Amino acid sequence: MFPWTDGFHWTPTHIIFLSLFGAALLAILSTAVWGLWNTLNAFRKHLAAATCWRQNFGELPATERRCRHELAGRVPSRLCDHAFDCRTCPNYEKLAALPANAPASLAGVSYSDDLLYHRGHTWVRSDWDGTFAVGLDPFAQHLVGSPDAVQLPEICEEVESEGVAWTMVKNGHKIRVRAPLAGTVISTGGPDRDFYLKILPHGQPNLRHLLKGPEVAGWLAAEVVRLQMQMSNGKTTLADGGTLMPDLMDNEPGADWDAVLESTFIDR
Amino acid sequence: MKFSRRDLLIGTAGVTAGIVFTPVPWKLLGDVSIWSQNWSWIPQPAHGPVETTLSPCTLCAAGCGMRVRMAAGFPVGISGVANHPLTKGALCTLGYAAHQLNWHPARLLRVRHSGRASSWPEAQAAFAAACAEGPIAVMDGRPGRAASVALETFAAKHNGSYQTVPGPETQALAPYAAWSGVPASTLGYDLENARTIVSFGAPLLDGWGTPGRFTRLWSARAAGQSDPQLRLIQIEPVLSHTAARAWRWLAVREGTQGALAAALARVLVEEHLVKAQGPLPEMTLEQAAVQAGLPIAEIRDLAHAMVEHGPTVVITSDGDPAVAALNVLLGAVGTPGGIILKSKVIPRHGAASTAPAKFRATVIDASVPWDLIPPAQGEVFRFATWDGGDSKADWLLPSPGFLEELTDIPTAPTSATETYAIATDLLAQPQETQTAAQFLRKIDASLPDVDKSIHARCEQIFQARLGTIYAGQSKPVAQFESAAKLEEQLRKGGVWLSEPPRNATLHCALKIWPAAAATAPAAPTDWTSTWAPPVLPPLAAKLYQESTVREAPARRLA
Amino acid sequence: MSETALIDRRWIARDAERASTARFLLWLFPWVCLLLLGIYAAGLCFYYGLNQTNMDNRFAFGMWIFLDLSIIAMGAGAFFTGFLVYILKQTDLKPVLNTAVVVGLTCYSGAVAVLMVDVGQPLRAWFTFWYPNTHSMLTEVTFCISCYLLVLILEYIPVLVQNRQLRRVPSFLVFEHQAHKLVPVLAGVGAFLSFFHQGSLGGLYGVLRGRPFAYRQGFAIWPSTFFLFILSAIAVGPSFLMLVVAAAEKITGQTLVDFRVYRKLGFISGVLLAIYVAAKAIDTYVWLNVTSPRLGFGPWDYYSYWPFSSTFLFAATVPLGLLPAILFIVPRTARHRGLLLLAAALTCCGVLLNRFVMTVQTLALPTLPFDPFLKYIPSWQEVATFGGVLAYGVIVYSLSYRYLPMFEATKGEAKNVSLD
Amino acid sequence: MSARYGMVIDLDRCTGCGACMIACASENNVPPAAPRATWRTGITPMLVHTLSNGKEGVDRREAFIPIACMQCEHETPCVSVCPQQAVELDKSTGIVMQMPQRCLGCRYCMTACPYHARYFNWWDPQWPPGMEHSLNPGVSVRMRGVVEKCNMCHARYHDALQKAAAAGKKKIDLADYVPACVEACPTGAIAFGNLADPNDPVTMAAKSPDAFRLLESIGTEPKIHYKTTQAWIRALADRNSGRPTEAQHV
Repeated sequence: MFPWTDGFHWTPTHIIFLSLFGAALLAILSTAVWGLWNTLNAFRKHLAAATCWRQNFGELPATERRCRHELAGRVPSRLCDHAFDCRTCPNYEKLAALPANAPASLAGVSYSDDLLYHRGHTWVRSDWDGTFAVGLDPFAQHLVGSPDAVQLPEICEEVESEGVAWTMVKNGHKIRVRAPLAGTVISTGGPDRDFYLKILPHGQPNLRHLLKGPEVAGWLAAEVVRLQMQMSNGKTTLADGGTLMPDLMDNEPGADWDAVLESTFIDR
Repeated sequence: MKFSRRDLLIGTAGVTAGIVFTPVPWKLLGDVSIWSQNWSWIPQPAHGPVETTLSPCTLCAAGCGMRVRMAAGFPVGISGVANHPLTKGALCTLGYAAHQLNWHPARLLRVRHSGRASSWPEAQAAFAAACAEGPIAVMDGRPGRAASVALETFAAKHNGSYQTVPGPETQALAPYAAWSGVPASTLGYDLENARTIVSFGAPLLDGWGTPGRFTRLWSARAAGQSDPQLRLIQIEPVLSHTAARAWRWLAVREGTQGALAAALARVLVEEHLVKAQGPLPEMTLEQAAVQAGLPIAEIRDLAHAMVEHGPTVVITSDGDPAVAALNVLLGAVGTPGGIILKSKVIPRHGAASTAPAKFRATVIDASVPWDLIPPAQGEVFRFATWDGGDSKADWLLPSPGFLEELTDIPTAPTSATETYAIATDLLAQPQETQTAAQFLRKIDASLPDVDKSIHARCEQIFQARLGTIYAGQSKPVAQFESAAKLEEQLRKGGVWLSEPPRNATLHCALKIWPAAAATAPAAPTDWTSTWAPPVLPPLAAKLYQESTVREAPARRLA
Repeated sequence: MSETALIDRRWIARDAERASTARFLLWLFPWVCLLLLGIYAAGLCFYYGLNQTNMDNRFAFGMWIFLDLSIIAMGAGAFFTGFLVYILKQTDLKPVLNTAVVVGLTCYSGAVAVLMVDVGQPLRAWFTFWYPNTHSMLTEVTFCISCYLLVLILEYIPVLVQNRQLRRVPSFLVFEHQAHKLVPVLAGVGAFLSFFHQGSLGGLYGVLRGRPFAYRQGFAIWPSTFFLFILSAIAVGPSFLMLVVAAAEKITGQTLVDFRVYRKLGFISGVLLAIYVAAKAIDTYVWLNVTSPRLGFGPWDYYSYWPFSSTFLFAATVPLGLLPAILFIVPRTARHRGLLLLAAALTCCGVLLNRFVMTVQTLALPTLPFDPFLKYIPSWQEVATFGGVLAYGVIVYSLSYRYLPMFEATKGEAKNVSLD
Repeated sequence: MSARYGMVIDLDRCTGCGACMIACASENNVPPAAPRATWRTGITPMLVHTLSNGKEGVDRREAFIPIACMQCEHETPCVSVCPQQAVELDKSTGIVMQMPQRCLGCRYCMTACPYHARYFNWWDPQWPPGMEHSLNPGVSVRMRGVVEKCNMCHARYHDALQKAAAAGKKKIDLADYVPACVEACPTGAIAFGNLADPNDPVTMAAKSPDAFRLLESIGTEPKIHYKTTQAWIRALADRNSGRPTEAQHV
């Protein structure tokens, strides 16, 4: 069949056989290579985080995919089908114009109207110098308390929207915090400062996907309910009086923290 | 820089992928398969030039002509010698693997005393002591060899007895020897001139006599023809290979061959199918037929078939005189196509030595079949090349193996002419071994040396000026200028064939019909019965284990 | 919960209901034992050689080849479901696609593993790629099986990286995303290879001129068995898939797929089976009356040896061929889950019987006029090696079921999200 | 012109002695039987089968038939099935050659062979210690796990070729090339010759009305011919179907 075999000569059978299997093998290998190449490319073009996020979003249960407008009480029930990326949502304008009806009780979790909130429990603050400060929201702070270790990105490192902004370790649990926006890290803070990262985005960022105002109230209220559900699964109760206990992870070590952290930081 | 687990994983994956593009895995793949072609535990044949030598086979008395291919000093292949006057290029079945026998696992290479390892000096000392104390018996399985002279001389000198153990073919001729008064060793079958051969269980196509002689004859004159020139009638209880190929097969009841012979004799005489008038067996035809389990018509038919296509000769597998007498009746003794007398150029020493009743020790030569159970009394010194198992001897003494010993081959038992051949020691005799003759010469240095005896025999052939030497091409003895030249030819694998004796007559007369021998040895029935060594070459398993053409031998080591 | 159970839980999809770690380990234990026994038996065959088997010069192919042919036919569900979903757009079969991939992968890789034990010199197996003989059906089989195994691995990787922990590695997830786009291509190539492969397995015996019991005439270089094997494989593939899913449902006590999927699989099986039985009948008729007599063999003599009487022929055609086909197609019977599963089991038995007849009976029958009829009983090493493959299949499927999204139902309701 | 070596085996002359089997095994360095080997796992490139007329008692007739590779000329079953070209039909001799070094031991060729003339090395080839000195230097020993068969004593063909080349001749002298079984047969039942030569006695014998081939109807043109004058053997051989016979495999 091949020229290195004794007494070799070409026949039509050889040609048909070789071309058929050559084609099949080529198809298989090029598929594999194409897949790998695209994967590499996605990383190179900083599309990987978005892709991963979309993949993960697809796996979220319905309760965790509620539209911000539902949370804000603008519509009775609506599931997000744009991976929480309202920048590409065609219905955003129309829905955002509706009157909001946010719940009042937030179980002692405060939020600021000046900040923008990400579903991964980070806030974003627009600073005077064009940079954006990013920090952990009070809900997450209640949960984590003071982390055992924090690994922040290096200065000048690029973070991607929905990519990993920084990681924390608490009681052996590794927590990956999603970045609310893309850009270059120009300064790092930490649990002891009022921010974790300062990010300089490339150009004027569109931050429509971040929650604000009544949406945050609705969202946090839903999150508290979710947390309560998850904690009660583990036969623990939150502190009565409706206020979220601080340092929950330290105080309730028996809870299913894997599940809670996954839901909280949308990191499945 | 810190290495995380992730870096390690990526690195490993990268290296794995990278290795595929290096020659390493491919070279390894090739090397591994080349290794599978050269496994060190697979024996590799020696390399070297192959030389071809001629030699007679020494495994049994037939002395077939062998073409031995030697490489690196060892025999690597055996085939027949196409123009050999006796064997016509054929050997017995197992002879084609005879060159493997020297490495048979049962090969004896150590002196054993009562089952324990011993040494030659101890055996020597024990034997010397025995010689000093009493008479010695010496047993020889293949009398008439140069070595036999030494054995016989020793026995004579030491007030002992020289006993021979005849093979089945010699035994089958014993009745005629007894009736005619000539030694059985000088009798033979004139098969070439016979036209009907009635075999009473003799494995004629299965290694009987000198195998090639009869198989070639049968093949040329008898095979497959409905009315062959040579009619082979096989009388045997089972459908043996010979029976399967015979012109006719008569299934006689086991152990009633004598009765059938008696019935045949009655028909032959009563229906005047033969000239002879008697003697007649006591048994009537009816009685005999009932005993043999055959219809009378069939016996009568057989008797007619025996005589209608003469000359006819009856061959028995054992020396049952009741069957042998048929030949006398048929007039097949001393006539062409029957049992004839051979020349006697090489004289045999007188075998009759006075035998004392008791022996202090018995020496058994390696030529004695392993089946022979040594005498219970006295100390037994048994020489053997292979341990046939279940040894009854006190001393088991290793003998040289196949082609490791200088020996001569006197006339084969069934041969029609006197023959002589010399097998030289193509392989060096192992130091651990001694022949019986060598052993005895250490006690008595005056015993004749084998080498010298062979010289003497060649001289006798040269002096007789009879016959022809066949070695490549034939050359009458009369044309040799010296005995040394003649010996040289014989030592190169030639064979001497004598001429029929002039004016020799052989006459047998029976007064009464002989009774069946009471102690007639059981006829050999196994396909290995004509194979002399106590072991089979390992390749023999092809016949009975790896195929079904033969049954597993019952009594021998595989 | 113990530490192990906690770690175990971390690898299971968050909202999936799975048996406790202890129960799962208890379930795995006998299979792991069987697998270890199989590995030991295979090791004996590698170390001492194939004398450990009861195969011989006359039964040169034994139980392994019979079961290889069988499990590869059963594994046909993989390529055929892929073909139906991606090429013929039968998207309602999607819920069983992952199961099909895992079943196919275990069947094919198991068959390759057994083949490696089955050959006398596995170290030289790659010679087939270096000195291939294009006229040999076995070359075709080797090329197809290795290429298709590649395809199955490529199809399995996207399923694998959907594991809860593995998907945390961004590159895996991105690769899965990319691979998903290519699955139709793979399904196409896989279908081509696998059609060819099933066919050449049929051709393996069909070309044996020296074995008139197996020899068939055919089209171009392919004997009729080439096409019959393809047909029977795609007929039995969905049936076997159905049985696997039903077994998974029974063992886990969960409803994993909608009954409509069963019916659809059954219907496909039934139609193909009906076509197969018809084709097989014609083929047998031609063989008995033309092919075999032309080779000098009186065809009915093949059936004169116990236990290979003509009831085998009948059994393969009617109770194990026509009957399940009817059960699958007639709506009244197809409504019953029990009857559907019975039909699937009968179909599998029918194909098993067919493969048995083609491999074992062919070799048992005499060819030379003085040949005896031969018997062969596999040695424990042969049985154990195969048992190992079976255990391997069960273990891989169990692990896949536990840690990977095998059925869309277990993924929660997140189904119709547009990802781009 | 290329040769077509073949044989005509006279079944009337075959005594079933097995000398051909022993000579073949010795010439080709076939190992002795492994302890557990049977007639179904042994290696007998030349194998004598027992034929019978199926009757018992005094009416029983037996004959013997040596079976070696038939060297099929047309659509050689083993050549076409070997996945890696370890078997090929030598165009210059007509001999089907087996290359054990390339064989992977899949045994597909064995299932393909209607004559069961192919043998698998189920065991490592082993001889008693020292017996490797008695191996034929012209033939290498096959390793475990590969298939082997009769190659008409190719080493002897090779020697004959070398001899012819040394004498400046292109064609070998057929007297120099005699396979071991042919040489060993004590009744000369096996005749070996060049079937492509119309004047070769073997070619003529193959054309005699008494001559036949086994499973001729399969159409593989085997180059081993048989002949017999005995009607029952001929009738048995011509019966190509797989009817029950009483062949002796006891």
